[in-house]
Amino acid sequence: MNGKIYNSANEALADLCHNGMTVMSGGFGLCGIPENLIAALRDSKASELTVISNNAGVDGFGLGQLLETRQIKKMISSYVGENKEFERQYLGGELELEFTPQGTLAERIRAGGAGIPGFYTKTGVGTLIAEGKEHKEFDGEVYVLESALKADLAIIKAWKGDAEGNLIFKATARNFSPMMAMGGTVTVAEVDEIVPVGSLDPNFIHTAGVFVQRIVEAKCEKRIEQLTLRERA
Amino acid sequence: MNGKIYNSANEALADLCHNGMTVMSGGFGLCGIPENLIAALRDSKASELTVISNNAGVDGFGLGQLLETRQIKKMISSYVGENKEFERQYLGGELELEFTPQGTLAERIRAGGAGIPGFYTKTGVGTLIAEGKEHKEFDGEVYVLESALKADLAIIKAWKGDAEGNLIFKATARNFSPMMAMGGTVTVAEVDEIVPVGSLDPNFIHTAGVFVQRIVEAKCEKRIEQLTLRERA
Amino acid sequence: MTQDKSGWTRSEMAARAAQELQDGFYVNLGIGIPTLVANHIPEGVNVTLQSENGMLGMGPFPYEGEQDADLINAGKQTITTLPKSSFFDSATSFAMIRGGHIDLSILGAMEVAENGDIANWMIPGKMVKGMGGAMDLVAGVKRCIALFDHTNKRGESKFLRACTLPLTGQNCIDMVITDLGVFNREDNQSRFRLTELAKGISLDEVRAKTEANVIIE
Amino acid sequence: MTQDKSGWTRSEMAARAAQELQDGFYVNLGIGIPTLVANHIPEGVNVTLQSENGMLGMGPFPYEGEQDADLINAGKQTITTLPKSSFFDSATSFAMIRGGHIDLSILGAMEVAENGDIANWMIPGKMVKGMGGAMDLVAGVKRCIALFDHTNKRGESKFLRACTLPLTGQNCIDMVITDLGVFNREDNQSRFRLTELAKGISLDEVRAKTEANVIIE
Repeated sequence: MNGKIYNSANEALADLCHNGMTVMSGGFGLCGIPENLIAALRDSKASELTVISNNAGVDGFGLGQLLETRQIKKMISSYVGENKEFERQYLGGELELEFTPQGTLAERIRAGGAGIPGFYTKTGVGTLIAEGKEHKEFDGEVYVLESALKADLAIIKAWKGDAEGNLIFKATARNFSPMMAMGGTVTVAEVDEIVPVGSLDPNFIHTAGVFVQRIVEAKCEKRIEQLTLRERA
Repeated sequence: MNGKIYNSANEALADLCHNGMTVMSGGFGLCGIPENLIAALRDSKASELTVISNNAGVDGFGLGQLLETRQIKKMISSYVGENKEFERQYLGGELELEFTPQGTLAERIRAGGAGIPGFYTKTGVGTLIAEGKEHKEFDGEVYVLESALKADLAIIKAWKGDAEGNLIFKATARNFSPMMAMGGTVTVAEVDEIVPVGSLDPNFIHTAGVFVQRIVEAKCEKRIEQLTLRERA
Repeated sequence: MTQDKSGWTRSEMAARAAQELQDGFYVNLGIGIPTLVANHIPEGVNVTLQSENGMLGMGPFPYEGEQDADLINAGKQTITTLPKSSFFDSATSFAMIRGGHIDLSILGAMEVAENGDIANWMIPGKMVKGMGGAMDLVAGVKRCIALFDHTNKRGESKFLRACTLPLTGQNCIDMVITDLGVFNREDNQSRFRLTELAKGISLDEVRAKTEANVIIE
Repeated sequence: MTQDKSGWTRSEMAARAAQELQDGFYVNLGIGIPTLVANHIPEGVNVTLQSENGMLGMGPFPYEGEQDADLINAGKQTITTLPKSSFFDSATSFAMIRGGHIDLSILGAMEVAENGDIANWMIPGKMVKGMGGAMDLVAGVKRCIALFDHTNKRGESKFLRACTLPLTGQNCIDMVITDLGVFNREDNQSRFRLTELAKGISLDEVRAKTEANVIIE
């Protein structure tokens, strides 16, 4: 049984992309981004996208590819500092940007997947981020109401996965992907390796198959942004 | 280095128990309950306890032990059907009870540990559970505001743990314990086995040491409530 | 099996409910009759059973000697894993349920009303055991089927104009299966309609035993 | 190291901040000068470094050839694990931060105000890179130390009566360490007080370069 397995990233996204859709894309910086699915999204030519991703890639790589092709209308992110094309489009008024603090972003995505339309947090109280939002006092402290984020499509990168959609992640490449798997109406995962059903220990599956609709094995370049090394003694 | 390791359950709780405190206790039914820490809490004679636990144990076992000694003033649970002593005390007006739906209970505990004082859910809207609580509409649907739960002490049961407090759980014995580890001001874990620091794979630690202040290795009886077997062909 | 009375047996009700399972479905089965649905999953239909205490891919009961106290279902029964199984914590389990990731919930009921309300957790004046995960399930799962005996021991309808017992959830039941037949509705604004009669049951009997204003024709 | 000017160097500021680390602390270090604090952790003090992208127990930079693109810190630098390390997702990471489980955050600042406000993420009119996890950190971590050069390039105080830049957080800084000295306060209702002078710095110099109304005596 092939289950949820697709043969290529392009095939996995073929019937899922349309103009104006909202897409969640996993990764922190370039770590754990779904490289092949981003390229497939570029190939789909779907435009006017709202993209929810902690960062916006770098010039020409990761989500930077979708910026070059002008497929992105709006980004919801916590940090976009690594990208000149982003800056150009944003300052030129061609790109909308909604900043959300990194923890609030993670929690909003989880909330979207968990049936929680809103939650209160102290993060951002008294800052620009909280302006115009509802505030409420709990035990004498003021909190701000943040809303859930959902997406038509979530594209994520995992380490290993099986035909049931069960996934495990490696090291810090996990980051936002488990929440995005929950927050996407359809979630497509690319993995370093597809393994037989039953070979992942059920105690240690990070994302259960119920959250993943499609899976594809694909080779990643895994570019390093800041190579920092220690001197050998 | 002994790190967070204590020699016995009684020693681990020695200076933590006081009358009127709130305690979270892990487990679903009798599965994954911190048997030895419950017994140590009984031995501490701390009374007027508010206990947050999905269930209330059975007569004479698990939290049933604290009911027999009348140490519990109030339970916050989703299901208490397995306990005659509970029924007697509750119907006699000796015990307070706050029912909260199981999913809401899990989320309230997680919220308490995650700095989220309140969140909205559809669960319970239009029922007794939602009476007197704030309601709010999101996208045309009505949700009810539920508040976070926190505790002075969380006692949980894990499978393996190390001196840093890193924990892994086995099968369905995990249930509420990871959230309770987050929700307790002090969290004490009893484990089947203490393993050397570094022997747990960092990719597959269920509860990170930051959430666990004390750990003790202790033997559990692990009583089965409903032994259900399949006939051999 | 003796057929000394008309209408479906509990096992037949479960078998009928099992026909609602579709390939690829993630399903949560309540305690009692709904548990029996697992015995009737149609050949070739791949269904993954969720247990709200923290498991997907619930397997059958263990053979004697293979039971594990750390591996139980939401009914506290000993169970086993399957190759596809995964374990998770209760918050994640209910994120699945409340986030609409579970396709179908089949659960028992004390009362169901014509507007889709369900009551199945509390009888005022009696000791209350608690709602467990039922309120989360009916509020969150995509489609909910209530499976119950059409009448109580006194012969009174349990499919009512309005629930008399405290609700478990509002307007959340999409299909009703009783010993008398199947009642379906297109969406949660529509009326229930009798779509199938149990063996040996007449339309008149259903009419006589149903208080709810449903379409029986 | 040349000592051609008075006041602490960046490394000395980091070393001073490191004295605030206590045995058993879980600590989040911001990008920039705060990262240097890791080089000065006192002997015998066991500190666990959290990286908000999903790791506890951050180890040193890798040796050449041992770098792993899947293992980076919040500054996107390649790092390594320690025996005690654990990985987790971003929601869990910020549950630690926002839930008050991290003992100490040391972070850079563009401006800090006498009431504990901090601004470190945005200069209006310039391209904004984003707040990353800074707003979560200052709102959630038990104790926050701001580490920054006392004055800007034009010699103007960055420790102010009130922040002029958009805030990262309100009344959340508990201690200020600059190249001129250390400013502490007992709680978030108290005034900051100069508790330590950097080498070669006089009280008068601190007074002259500090706009904030702090106790300098």
